[in-house]
Amino acid sequence: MSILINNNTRLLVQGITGRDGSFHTRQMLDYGTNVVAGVTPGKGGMEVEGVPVFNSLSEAVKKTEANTSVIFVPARFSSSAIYEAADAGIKLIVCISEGLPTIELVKITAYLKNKDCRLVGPNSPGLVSAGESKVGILPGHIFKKGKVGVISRSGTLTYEIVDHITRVGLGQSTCIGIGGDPIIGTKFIDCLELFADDKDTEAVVLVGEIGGRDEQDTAEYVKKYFKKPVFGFIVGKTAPPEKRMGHAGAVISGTSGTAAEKIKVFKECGIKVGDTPAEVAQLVKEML
Amino acid sequence: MSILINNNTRLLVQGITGRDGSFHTRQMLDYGTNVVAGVTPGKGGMEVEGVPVFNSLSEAVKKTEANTSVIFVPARFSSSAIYEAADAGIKLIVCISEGLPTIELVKITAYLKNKDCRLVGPNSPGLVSAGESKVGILPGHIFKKGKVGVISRSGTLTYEIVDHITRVGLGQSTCIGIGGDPIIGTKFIDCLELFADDKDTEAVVLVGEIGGRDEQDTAEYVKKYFKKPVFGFIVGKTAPPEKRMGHAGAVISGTSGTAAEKIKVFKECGIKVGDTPAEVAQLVKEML
Amino acid sequence: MKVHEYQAKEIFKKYGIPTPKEKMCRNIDEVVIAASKEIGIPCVIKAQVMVGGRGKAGGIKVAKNEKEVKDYAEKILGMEIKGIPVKKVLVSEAISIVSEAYLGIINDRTTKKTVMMACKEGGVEIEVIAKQKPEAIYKVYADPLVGFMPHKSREIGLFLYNEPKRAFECASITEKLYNLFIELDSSLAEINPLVVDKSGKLIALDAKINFDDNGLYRHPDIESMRDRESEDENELLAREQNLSYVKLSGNIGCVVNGAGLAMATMDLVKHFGGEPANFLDIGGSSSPGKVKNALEILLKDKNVKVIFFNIFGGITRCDDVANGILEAKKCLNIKQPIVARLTGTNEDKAMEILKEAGLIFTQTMDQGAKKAIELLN
Amino acid sequence: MKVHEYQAKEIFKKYGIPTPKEKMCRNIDEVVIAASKEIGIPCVIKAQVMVGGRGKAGGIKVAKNEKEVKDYAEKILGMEIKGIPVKKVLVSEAISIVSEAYLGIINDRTTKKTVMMACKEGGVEIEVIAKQKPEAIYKVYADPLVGFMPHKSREIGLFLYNEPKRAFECASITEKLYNLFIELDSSLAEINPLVVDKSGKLIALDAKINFDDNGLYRHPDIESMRDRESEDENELLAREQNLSYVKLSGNIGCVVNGAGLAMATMDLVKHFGGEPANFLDIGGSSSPGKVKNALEILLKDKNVKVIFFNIFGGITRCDDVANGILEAKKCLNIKQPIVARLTGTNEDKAMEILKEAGLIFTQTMDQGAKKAIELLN
Repeated sequence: MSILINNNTRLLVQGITGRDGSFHTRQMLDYGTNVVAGVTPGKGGMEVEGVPVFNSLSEAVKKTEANTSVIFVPARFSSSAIYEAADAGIKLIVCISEGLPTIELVKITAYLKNKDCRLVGPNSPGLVSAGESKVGILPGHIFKKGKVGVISRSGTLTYEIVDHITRVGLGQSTCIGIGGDPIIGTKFIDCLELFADDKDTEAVVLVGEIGGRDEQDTAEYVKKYFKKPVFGFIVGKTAPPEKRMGHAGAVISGTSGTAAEKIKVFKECGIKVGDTPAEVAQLVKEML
Repeated sequence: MSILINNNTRLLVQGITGRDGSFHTRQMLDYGTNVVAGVTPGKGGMEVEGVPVFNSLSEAVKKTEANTSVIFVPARFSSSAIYEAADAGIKLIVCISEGLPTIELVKITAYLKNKDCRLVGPNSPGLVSAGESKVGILPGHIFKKGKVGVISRSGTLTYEIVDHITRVGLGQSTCIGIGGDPIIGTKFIDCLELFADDKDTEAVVLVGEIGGRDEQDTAEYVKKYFKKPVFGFIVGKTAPPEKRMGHAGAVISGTSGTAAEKIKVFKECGIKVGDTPAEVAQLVKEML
Repeated sequence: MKVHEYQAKEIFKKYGIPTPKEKMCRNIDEVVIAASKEIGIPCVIKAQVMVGGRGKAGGIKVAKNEKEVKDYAEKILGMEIKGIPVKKVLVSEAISIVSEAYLGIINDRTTKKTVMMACKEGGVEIEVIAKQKPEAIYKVYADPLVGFMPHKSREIGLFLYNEPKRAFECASITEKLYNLFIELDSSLAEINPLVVDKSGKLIALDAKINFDDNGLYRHPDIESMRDRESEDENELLAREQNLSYVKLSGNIGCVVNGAGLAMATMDLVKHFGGEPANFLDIGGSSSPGKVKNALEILLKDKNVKVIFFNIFGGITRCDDVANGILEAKKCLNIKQPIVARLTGTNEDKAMEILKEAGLIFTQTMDQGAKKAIELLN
Repeated sequence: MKVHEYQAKEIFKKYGIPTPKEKMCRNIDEVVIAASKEIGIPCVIKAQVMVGGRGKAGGIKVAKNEKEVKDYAEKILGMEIKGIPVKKVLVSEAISIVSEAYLGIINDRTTKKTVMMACKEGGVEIEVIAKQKPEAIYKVYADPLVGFMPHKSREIGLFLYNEPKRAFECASITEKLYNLFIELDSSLAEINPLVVDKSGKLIALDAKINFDDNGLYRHPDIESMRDRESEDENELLAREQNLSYVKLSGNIGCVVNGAGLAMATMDLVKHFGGEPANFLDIGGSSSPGKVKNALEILLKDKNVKVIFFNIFGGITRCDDVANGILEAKKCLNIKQPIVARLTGTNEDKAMEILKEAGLIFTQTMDQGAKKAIELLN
């Protein structure tokens, strides 16, 4: 089993004709993802990597029964791409694009509140249910089917962690890059709720970073409600305050949102924290 | 029994210190309505007709457990008054004010959609559950407790109809002025749904007018679902097309929304239509 | 509130919606100069009146040479359409039309949402199509939180046109039409027809914008576009005094509080064989002054032979109205008989006032209407 | 993006939020003229630097006479606050403060809503209060459909002030602050303190506005307020090339793809006893040119003794990076040793390229970090 995506995922690629869109369509197809449609307004009728392209989501969904979409369009068109997907009845929208103004996410959150539709991202590398489906840009070859769930605010760091988990001989159930922006559609806790019910997930690794208090809230949640073992890794220990470290969400405000604070709360709530990616994988291996 | 308001109604008057607000507070108190609070920002601490005035709805609701509000503030502050009432947890908002731009109602509709809150109006004369509670500006003395429900798009015409019903020896369960604007919170059908479940209502009188197709839709609904006898009266038979007859909603567009069309559909759907207010009351009397 | 086609097109231009080269003219000389110097011949001369069916009435003509320009200008500027004299014409570039479509937006009463409507048949009245083949109208609803989103505009474009390029050109027009509609508190904004010309370009050949009267207070610039000449003087006057008046063709003047009751009063007069002279709603909380103003407007209609007051007092206090009648009778020197039916708040006081002044009053509106008709003879 | 207090106050003024009489000055002469001619003495001289704690650092002084004006101007314009030289001061009207409050607005990460925060204690850092007594902060959330409604603004006003008049004055400021926040894609807009002066008037004594970098593309006017002098030149240069760079104090230059991995790399260098020289994220889909640009920026920091590439290729193709390194090595004449750890998409090709060029590469980031530290000696 797995969460969010699996063999029943019928993926639609928004912005399929762009450089990234077409490249990753190929990569996802190679991984075995069922990519059923692409959309680029004005390019309807084309094919990209054998996938039919439509002018609109509503047409594409009607004709292909796509249930999940991944967004590769430039930031300034991304909010509108999210609304289009939600309106077309897509159940899971994965927004890879980064650079959306935060206020757009406030609006999107309000808009999606009453729709049966989940957003992952923006600024997410996507997600992988090992051996079943890959949506986004994570490199498929580092995954191995297994029992560790991974939730991460970052992209390449996730690959690093996943790679270590695989190298120590374990595998992943589902790995989700929730995105590095201050406001994101799906947060750590949302994923944990799903992992709680997933029989194949026996442990979860949380990859957090400086900024905000999502990790702290998550730790409290883990302590109170989550029964499976949880491991943590927090980056930005050497980051100076008030500086945005790449991700829009990775800023220490005054003295709050530091790595030290997050690591402290993790530990207090029973989450085992590794000092390096390699160490995290080791900790998981020792437990399972 | 009755619908929407009754002995448990705890009324709050928005704009209580104004000319109309204070006058009708007196009138409502005299009718026996339980007016528990008034709000006029900046006038908190005052009393009007013995009713305590607060600066904000949230404070007033907290202190008085008001569950219904009636709005007497000028049009340009009315949308904001509606939002404030909804945010404060008011369950029934009756907007007497007229002159709200239609686009505001589009927004208000979207805002209230996910709240447990009903709006009657705007541009409504209010409602009366005979012998129990009166909210709004309808003159109380014309009502008599009885078994006829009245739903009307207009104000004084409603009094006229009610007066006739009373004079033929019948009485009213609840009378609702739904308002004369193109977009209103509660429509004919919404009221019929409530009357259907009200044991004390044995017949319903619909008072409609030119403009829109709410009467036509209602007639179809009555034919399909509504089991109690329904009577109708439509005004504007002599109104010229394309002219707004006072009410923002009373305009015949091209050839649609005419009184003739509405009367025709009423009759086709089994609604007995009177030619004059007196005749409507006679028709009801003959049936009951 | 309505505006002329040429005014709607000015707004279109401001919002970037493509329109033909055009010039509004008030007399024949202006038309001849505009046609020969600015617009070019052939050109189209279009009567500027705010009623439908201009074309059928002969108010739109294509002039192929200078003589025709002059002839048509003269003819159209001299005509009346549905009783309204044509005082302005629009001289418009002649467009070779490849296809016509309809694009319009309203706030829909039933769904309580803003809805954009598109139809592949242009130039036809949308209400007619709505009745005859509603399935030909493609509707897309806006969400007030996010407006009319790009994909919805594209949906409209792709419904009307097969070529993506044209569809997206249309989407851009759709978006502008939505913005205009919302920002200006419009109640109808319509491009009918939206045409494709020979070069493949989309152009709004005609334009119609109505405004929500309730929203005008926040748009003084729109209010200032009001063509007072083309509106009934008395209706304007009434509005300025917060009264609502519409002239009809009968001879029984009606003064009523409340729009519904005012319509019911008109209908009742007709029902008993009379002819109402007007719709007149004096509204709530009437003061004696307001009643006087109402009568002043009413009496500008020389057809009025009898005046029928029908008041059911809720907010309105009957004694205020009675006092207003007396005052007006004095100041305005009213010769016509007045029948008063005042009931509701303070009706007893009112009755006394009327009785003292020797005025006719009745208990019910049926009696009042009948009495008024009786007094005609 | 941050702006100075004087810039934030200009924006406040545009939105009608009351501020003291003030003038920004760049040198002592300007200060003396401003104080004596425009603002009046006593006045307040405030260092314009974009860091907190100006007051404690001596960057804010009340000058009671002309001599003090000159003395303080000289002193403040010569000082550094947290390493940042003061190049501008604000000469501000001296206000007699009756009470101080806090008013601020952000997009809250937890609730995903825009939230207005008010606190009866002004002049204190809100993060400090949030930690020590969160109950002292009154929060009101906006709804994106309808904005910050008047009753919510009044709620804030009534929380801060007992007198309705003052409360509604505050409500009006609150509304303006919200509009500014939304319209300008702000990430923080703060009045701290909001003061009541002797005459009972509310005044924004200090102003702070941060902008959402992701929203700047739609606000060229805000972008043009950027004080390039007060930002790190290399960070600016990096941003212009779509790179993300932050200078640190160490000597191991890090070039990484992805912000999370870049932070992890810094932390790892530190973990193994080294000192990272920087944060540098070259982002996804890197071309060889981008790698070259990154190195160019990195090498402007003369502390850098070793360069550590840590790339995990997803979108980024490792061969692109390898080619970029070779190209840069040639063009920029790089003397420092380079340790490359490239894994993921096209890692085999990358390995070959590096091998051919004789560069040091490692399998894991642990090895890479250790190797880089080793090469320091």
